[in-house]
Order: sequence, then C-alpha cells, then structure tokens
Amino acid sequence: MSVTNDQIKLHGLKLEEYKKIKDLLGRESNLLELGIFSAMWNEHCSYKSSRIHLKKLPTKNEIVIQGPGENAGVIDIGDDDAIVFKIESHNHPSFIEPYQGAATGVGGILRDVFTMGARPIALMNSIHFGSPENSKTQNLLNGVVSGIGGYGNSVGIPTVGGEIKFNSTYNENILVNAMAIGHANKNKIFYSKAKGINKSVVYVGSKTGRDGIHGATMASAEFDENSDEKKPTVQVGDPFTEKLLLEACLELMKDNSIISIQDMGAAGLTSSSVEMASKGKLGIELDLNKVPCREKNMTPYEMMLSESQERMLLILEDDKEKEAKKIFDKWDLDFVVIGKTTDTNRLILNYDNKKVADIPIKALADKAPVYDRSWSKSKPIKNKVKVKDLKKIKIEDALIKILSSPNHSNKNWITDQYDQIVMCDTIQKSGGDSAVIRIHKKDKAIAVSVDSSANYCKADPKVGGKQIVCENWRNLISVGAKPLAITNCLNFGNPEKKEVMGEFVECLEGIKEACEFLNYPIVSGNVSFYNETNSKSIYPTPVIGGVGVIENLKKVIDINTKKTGNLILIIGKTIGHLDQSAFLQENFSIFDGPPPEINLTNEKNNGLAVLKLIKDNLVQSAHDISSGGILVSLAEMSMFSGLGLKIFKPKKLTNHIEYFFGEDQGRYLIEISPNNKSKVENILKKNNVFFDHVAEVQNDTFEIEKVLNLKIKDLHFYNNQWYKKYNGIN
Amino acid sequence: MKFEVTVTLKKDVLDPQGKVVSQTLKNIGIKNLTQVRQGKYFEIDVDEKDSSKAIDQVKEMCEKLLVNQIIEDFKIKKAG
Amino acid sequence: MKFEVTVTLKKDVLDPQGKVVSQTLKNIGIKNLTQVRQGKYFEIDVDEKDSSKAIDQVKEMCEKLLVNQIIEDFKIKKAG
Amino acid sequence: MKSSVIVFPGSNCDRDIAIALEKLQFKNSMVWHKETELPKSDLIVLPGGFSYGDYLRSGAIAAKSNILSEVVDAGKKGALVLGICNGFQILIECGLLKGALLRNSGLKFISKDIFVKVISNKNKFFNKYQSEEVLKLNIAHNEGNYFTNKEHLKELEDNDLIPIKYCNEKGEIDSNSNPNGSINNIAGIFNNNKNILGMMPHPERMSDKLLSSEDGLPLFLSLIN
Ligand SMILES: Nc1ncnc2c1ncn2[C@@H]1O[C@H](COP(=O)(O)OP(=O)(O)O)[C@@H](O)[C@H]1O
Ligand SMILES: [Mg+2]
Repeated sequence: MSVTNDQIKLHGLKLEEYKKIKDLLGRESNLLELGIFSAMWNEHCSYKSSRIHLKKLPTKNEIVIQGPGENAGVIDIGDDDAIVFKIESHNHPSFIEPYQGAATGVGGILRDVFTMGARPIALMNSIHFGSPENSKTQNLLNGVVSGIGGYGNSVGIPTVGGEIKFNSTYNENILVNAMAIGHANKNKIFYSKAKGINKSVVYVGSKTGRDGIHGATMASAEFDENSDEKKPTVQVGDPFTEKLLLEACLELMKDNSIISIQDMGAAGLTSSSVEMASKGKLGIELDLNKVPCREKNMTPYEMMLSESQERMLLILEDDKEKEAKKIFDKWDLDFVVIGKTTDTNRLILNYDNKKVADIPIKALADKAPVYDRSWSKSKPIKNKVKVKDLKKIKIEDALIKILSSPNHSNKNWITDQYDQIVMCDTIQKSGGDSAVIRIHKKDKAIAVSVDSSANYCKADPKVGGKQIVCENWRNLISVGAKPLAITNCLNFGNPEKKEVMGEFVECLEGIKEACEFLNYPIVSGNVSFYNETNSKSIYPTPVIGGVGVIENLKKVIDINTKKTGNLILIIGKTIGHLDQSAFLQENFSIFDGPPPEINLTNEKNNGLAVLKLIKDNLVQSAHDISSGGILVSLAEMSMFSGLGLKIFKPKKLTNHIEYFFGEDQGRYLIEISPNNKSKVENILKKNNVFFDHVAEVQNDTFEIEKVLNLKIKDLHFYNNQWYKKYNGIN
Repeated sequence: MKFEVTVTLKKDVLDPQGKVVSQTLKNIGIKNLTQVRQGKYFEIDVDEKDSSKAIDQVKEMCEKLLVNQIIEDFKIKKAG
Repeated sequence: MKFEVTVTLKKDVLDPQGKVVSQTLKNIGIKNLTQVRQGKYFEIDVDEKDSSKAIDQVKEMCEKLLVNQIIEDFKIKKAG
Repeated sequence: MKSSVIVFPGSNCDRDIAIALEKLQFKNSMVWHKETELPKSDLIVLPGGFSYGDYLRSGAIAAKSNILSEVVDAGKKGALVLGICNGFQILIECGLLKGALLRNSGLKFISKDIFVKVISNKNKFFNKYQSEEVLKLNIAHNEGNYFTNKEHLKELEDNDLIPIKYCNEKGEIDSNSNPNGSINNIAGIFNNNKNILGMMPHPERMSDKLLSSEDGLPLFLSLIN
C-alpha cells in the first residue's frame, strides 16, 4: 500500500522530496513512515533552509561548554557553575490559541533546559503583536500574557523580563519567543546522545494524546484563510505535570543512571528517538503497544506524531530501572520501558507484534534535505528623511508623545501578571536594562536581556543584525555584567522568497560580525520561518537573548538615580541620527530612512570602559541609550527613582531635536558622584572614550531650562496611561 | 429568561484538571470511577421575552466571550 | 453510567468571575443582559449499573471533594 | 525552634520559606505530603505555590492529603500553623480557617509588592511589629480575594482576628490599596485561638535586603520566644 501524491502534499513534502525518501528506503513508504519523514524533514526540525547559513556563526570560545546542537547551550561562569539557556519560538500556535500557544511555548523551553541537568532559574520572553488598533491584537495580547504567566507562575520559575512590541507588520502573525535559563553543575551536564546497545529506552511524563498532531508541520506552513481548519492541533499545557517532571528528572539526575535524555518537543516521540539514535550512531526499536496513551485506540501514526506536552525519553544504564521508577512513582508520573537501543542504525517500530515502520536513522537525520535557497541582496535605505516641520514640534510634547505610546509605555500591566520573585534570587526584576538573578546561595549573579529591532533590520538587515547584538551587549554592561554568550531566535517570512532569504542571510552576517568582534558566541537558538500570512511576510525579526556574569553581587548597577547633586555623564558620541527613531515614528508616523550605524570598535571600547568604571565603584546608576534617545533614557531613570534631573543643553549640536531624540548607537548614561568627577574623566580620556555632561540629579523636577519642565509624577502619569486605557481599566 | 450554559473541552483535548480530580477521588477511596472531565457552567439571565431571540443572544455571548471554540464546545439550555 | 454535575456558588456568596464576565459582555455590546453567574461542571462516568447506587457514589464525590459546601451548592443529573 | 514545611506536588515556595526559617536558626524539616506522621515541631508551615496545579479549587486537593489530617489535629491542639498564599487556601479548604478565597476581582494573576498594615500585634505571629506598622510584602496569586459572611466577619473584626490589612504606602486602607477585592481589605486571618494564621502576602520573599526589604523577618522572629 503506497502513499498518494495528495497524502505527500498534505504532509508538506514536495514530490521531489518524496522521491528522495523512496530512494533512501529502497521502496515506497507507508503512511506512518511518511508521517515520520514529514515530521523530521520539515523546516522546523530539519533547518533545511537555514542550516548552511547557521554554520557560519561563531559558536565557540573559552567559556562555551556546549554550543548549538543540543537541547540548549551551556556556558561556564566560574567555580563549578554552568548556565544553560535557549530561546524558542511558538509563533504559529500562539496566533491560533494565544493562551495555550504561549503556555506550551514556555513549557517546551523549560524542558529544553532541564533535560540538560539544569534547574531553571529564570524565564524571559520576546513578544510582538500587530498594531493595537487591529481588531485581533487585544485578545492575542491578553491571551499570550496570561499564558506565559499561567505556565511559569505555576511551575514556580520567575519570569523576570523580556520585551513587547507593537508593529502592524505582525497584524496577522504575532511572535511569541520564550527563553529559559537554568543553572547546573558544569560536571553534571546531561546530553541527548545515546550510548550502548540493548539499553532500555524509557518513556516518562504525561500520557500521549491526540494533541498537536502535525504541529511541527504547521509551524512550517504559512497561514491562509483556511488556517481555522488547523485548529484542533492545539496542544494544552499542564504546568502542574511539568513541575513534577522537572523535580523527578532532577532527582534522578543526582546519580549516574541516565545515559541520554531528550524532551519530546516538536514531532514528539519521533524526533526525540531519532535524535538520540542519530547522535549516538545507533538504532532504536520501540514497541508502540507500550506507549502510555490517554485515549483508546490510538494508532501508531498518532503516537509517533503526537505533540502531547510534558513528556521525556530516557536511556538508562543497566539495572537502574527499579530505582528510577521509584522516583517517578513518587511524583505520580508514568515510567515505562518502551524499547531498546540496537546496532541496526534503524528506527524500527512494532505494533501488535508486527513491524510497522523500518527506516534508516541516517535517512531521517543526516540525509534530510538541505537547501541553499537563492536570495537577493537587500537594498538598504540610504536616503535620510527630511522633515519640514521638525523644529515646530515642542520637545516637551514630543517626549510626552513617546512616553505615552504603546511601545514605550510602562509595562507593569504585563509584568504584574508574572511572578518575578519566586525562588527568591531575583535581584533585579524587569523594567531595567537586564534582569539580574543571583546564583543560589552564592555571591555572584547572572544578567539576562532579550532584544530585537525589526524596523532597523527591515531598513538594513546587516546593520540591524549588528545593532541588536550590540544593544543586547550594552544592556548587560549597564547592570555591571560581563557579557558572555547569546542565544537567538530568527523570526522571518517565507524562505522560498528571494527577498526574505536575502534578509535572513544579511541579518545573520551582521549578527556574526558583531558576535565575532565582541567575542560573544552563539550557543543555541531557533529559526522560525514562514511567518507570513496571505503572502505578506513579517519584517525580519531576529531576537537576541544574552547572558552575562556579575562576579560580585556588590557591583550590581541599576537605572535608579541615587542622589541629588550627582552628575549624569553620557558615554559615546551623539550625532543625532533621527531616521527610524521613536521620535519620527510617534510624532510624524515616519518609518523611513537608514538605521543608525554601528561602529564596533567604539561599541566595544565604550562598553568595556563603562564596565571598568562600575568595577571600580565609580558608577551609581547606569542606563543604555536606545529607542527614544537621550531624553527618553533620562526620563526612564527619573521615573524609576522618583528623583528629577536638570538637563543641560548641548554645547555643540545646535539642533536640539536631533540631540535629544537621536538614536546613535554605543551610548550609555552613567550617574557619578561629583567627588569622583576627575577620576572618572581621567579613565575615560585614557581609554579614548568620548563623554560629556548631560544632567545633574535634583529633586522632583525633570527639566531643561526654558524648554521642558515636568514633575516626576507627570512623567509617571503619561507613561502609565496606555495599557489601562487599552484594557478599559479605570 | 434564564439559561444554563455548559462549556466542555472538546473530545481528545487534554483536561489536566479532570485528570487530577479523578486521581484524587480514587486516592480518597471512591471506587468504580471511570472518568471525570471538568468544564464550566454559566447561569445567564436575559431580559428578553422572545425565547428564540433570547437563545440567539446567549449564543452570541458564548461565541464572543464565554467559549474558546478552538478547544471547547458548548450547550445552551433554557432553565427549568 | 454518566452523570452531569453542576456546582454553583451559593446565592449570597460574591461571584467575582460572574461579575467581570457580565461587565465584559456589556462592554462588547451585548444588550438585555441581567446577570451571569459562573460555576463548574463535571461529567462523571461511573462503572455501576444500579442507578441509585451510582447516584450515591456521585453524591459522595461531591461531598468529599468536588464541592466546597460552605460556599457552593450542587446538582446531579443523569446524562441523557 | 523546630519547624516543618509541608511539601505538596506543585508547591513552589517551599525552598524559599525554608531558607528564611533557617536564616533565623529554626531547625527545619521538609515533610512530603504522603507522610503520615509529623516530626515534632513548634511551627508547621504550609508554603505557597500551586499544589495540584490549583486545579478544582486552589488548596482543595492538598487538603485531602495524608499529612493534612496530622496538621489539622496539631492545629486543633494548639500548635502554631502558618499558611502562606496557597497554604492559606489549604487552611481554608481543610476547615482550620473559615471563609473562602475567591478569584481576584480583576480575574488576573497578580504579582507585585504591596503594603499591609499591622492591625493587631497582640499574638504570637506579629509581636515583633509595632501596631499600625506598614510593611512592604509581595503577593503572587490568582485566588486571594477573601470572602466571608457577615457574622463571621464581625467575629473576626471584634476579636482581633485580622492581623493585617492591605493599605497604601501611607497606611491608608481603602479600595485603591486593595489588590484583589478582599472584603475589608483583609490580607490574613487567625482562627479563634490565634495559633493558626493564613495570609496571602509572602513574608519569606521579604527576608533578604539584597532582594528587596526585610519586612517579613520580624514575623518569624516573633515566633521565637
Ligand atoms: N539561530 C540559531 N542559532 C544557533 N543555533 C541554532 C539556531 N537555530 C537552531 N539552533 C540549534 O539547532 C538545534 C535544534 O534546535 P531545535 O529544533 O529548536 O531544538 P528542539 O527540538 O530542542 O526544540 C539546537 O541545538 C539549537 O540550539
Ligand atoms: Mg529539545
């Protein structure tokens, strides 16, 4: 019984691809095998369009313990401590069912981290929605936010930060990227590579139901009017079971019974078993009658393709089953031996005493198609925007407009739905430049930040790619952390389109260049293509999640200004780049022009200088300058502390609008005591860092003489309005 | 006019609550229990005398807010 | 044998969910709405052929776990 | 002082409370819910979290666990019992405390720093605080909207059984400073003997200066006689 052309297409495979399958099998495939191939060969699992480009990324240096290729990246932060982290997208499922889509996204990324032997210590996310006026946005926003909170809160991992952006490019295709960060002993990291023949393959966790069958295929298909019909594939998350699974796995990991462990993520049992076997260059044989099922009469096809959540596959050392089972019994979780490793190098599935599938592992993994898709060079916008009425606008009005816009409004409405404190190691919550999480019972911490700049990337993919890496680096520096490594989630449109593929290739070039220059390797990541609806692709949106280390907890810096009379210095040169700025977007609805240039030499030099000043105890608070420019960054510092600022007018740049709202890169604001002024200036001069005095801390009033005069409570008022109004809260 | 609306998870959709509830019932000694599935229940009172119009209104409420039709089904019944 | 159990908050107990739900329904333009009260719904399947015994079992489940009788009432119905 | 922290599947503030207790030299044991015997202890803590996923009603399923009958016995005999957040919900479900914790009035999970005012310090738990003192604590819950009938409310108010109420930074108790809709801004209550306390805010989260405040520590200090 061979498969039909229709079935092949329904599985998202091209006819040429099926031909290749036939060659690899040496025969026609049956339906079950076709399903397995489609799951393994789709974009989401095989990275067929991105693989050759991802290879170019820098992934190694002295602190990298495990780069891309495992469930998550692992870095060394000194002593015996390792940090395990990864970011992953759940865009398509979240658009269909925002609560469950976002919740299961969080669940999936947590499993990627704890499969490696790490206790998750923090969650972050990057979420992008369409314009607030779009009729779908509010519901999606509410659903995603409560889904993220609902899952993380229940498992008891603090959600400590992230970013949220609105842009009409996401009207029909939102982005939900979740990042998890875990802590492990660097000598006790667990991997997915199988070893040894005739070892037990054990299924643990929830039972298998008919959830999300073809979910992985869905993630690789663009939406159209018929997407409604794909609805039943939504998976429902069970954070309670996740918590049990987490504790049970970590308990089992205390001794040496696990040879290999792999979560069942996209393409469930299929991808987890194939991945283990493929990495170990072994075969695997499963008895599907043993798979714990939730519903009666589930078929082998359904079992192999189900994406039921909260499940794991283990390979155990001989004679360890009994002890291991005790642990899973304690936590009320299924624990069933469903197969064994073999030396056949094949995936063999048996059901009702019949062999129902028999596929060479290589055919599913190494031999999966790899495409060098054609791409066209982007045409970066070069012409600067000319705004006639630029000087007619009042600086005070422009600031208020930006502070009260959806993209710059205070995000408490969201973050108050996330438990940010549970585990009692959160030193800095969301709202500042990076979240800071203490390493449990130690005197050190890590800092984490997640960033993206879709508008910049659209205008000039390569510059945009560089810019996000740098902005992320800056955010870590601003809290006093030494940036160590990143994970990335590459959200793009349809790779079969030349322009989209071009954006991808060029963004990646920018990312690569910046990472190499800053010695900031990429240790894990995820690619999400086909973010496209009715042939309209989203703006290229690479998201960077960076991790840094703070070796001494006394040296954590935040954006809270501390004391009246203190000085605020700006580090880095201000030219006044207004194109693509929040200023032009919020005041003139102009989304044009080139993004600000990145000078990697200055970037690194400025950052390292700030870090040195922090180490020398010369900085009392710090903030990087990003969207909105100097004035918005200063306002953010004031709103945090409740202290005002007396802001000086620029000495050189005569166009005040350009000075206060320009988005030149590589800049920071630092607060110093006047007593340390000459010391700080000397260090900066010695390191060839450009700096200037921009403001002085004072009580209560945020002002520029004769230009702007606002009370801090007014700033709060404007900054706090939007979410409340949008959600009809009084 | 009063209505009773029951909202249940679609068949095959995981019901984490029902699962835990039925396990707990077994643990505290309830026998013969095959399955529990948990749903929502609404009592809705509308100020409309025409019964078919009223039902339409309740249906609209379900579709617009009360029910997540991607994973849930619903039933409307006139209250005794 | 299948049963449908509805659990509702007692009359004098505040129902924050019902309140917000009915406010939201009004906000999105539903007219004539007088009141919404939200409760729980269970579908319970027991392996017992004797109908009166089965009902007793379901009642026991309600009293022992499903219902907090200080604030909630319940009704049991045999499923059609 | 010996303390026991009961751990349910889904508890997630058990480690946090243990650390706060150990900081004050409590000899603490963690007790798994399947145990049938409580270690001898001066204080029994039911920690925060999502026991059994908060499914059915938060706290309802944990209230049926083996160890709870021991806790109930001990509580009735006068042992000090503290239920925080999910622990408070469990105390209500097992009948040691009266009333109900309903969904937050905004129907959203709320996690943030809030203020509470010490209404009564004449008890074992709050004697190291000043009366009327304003504390900054953290809340994180879905169902913290305390409700009870008029007679019981009067009983609580008349007998000094409400040790803390939500307020603002200045100590004003009003609807704006009520995060979840609790009746009379109640943030925690006692049983009649004042040996059993249930509270929604987390004192253990405010037991480390580096993280925020130490406003929670005197609560544990109060218990050390
Ligand atoms: N953009 C990227 N940069 C670096 N590594 C990547 C990227 N995308 C994917 N990877 C790596 O490819 C591997 C497979 O990823 P994925 O299929 O998302 O894993 P999982 O099945 O665990 O979700 C992982 O090791 C991941 O870190
Ligand atoms: Mg994985």
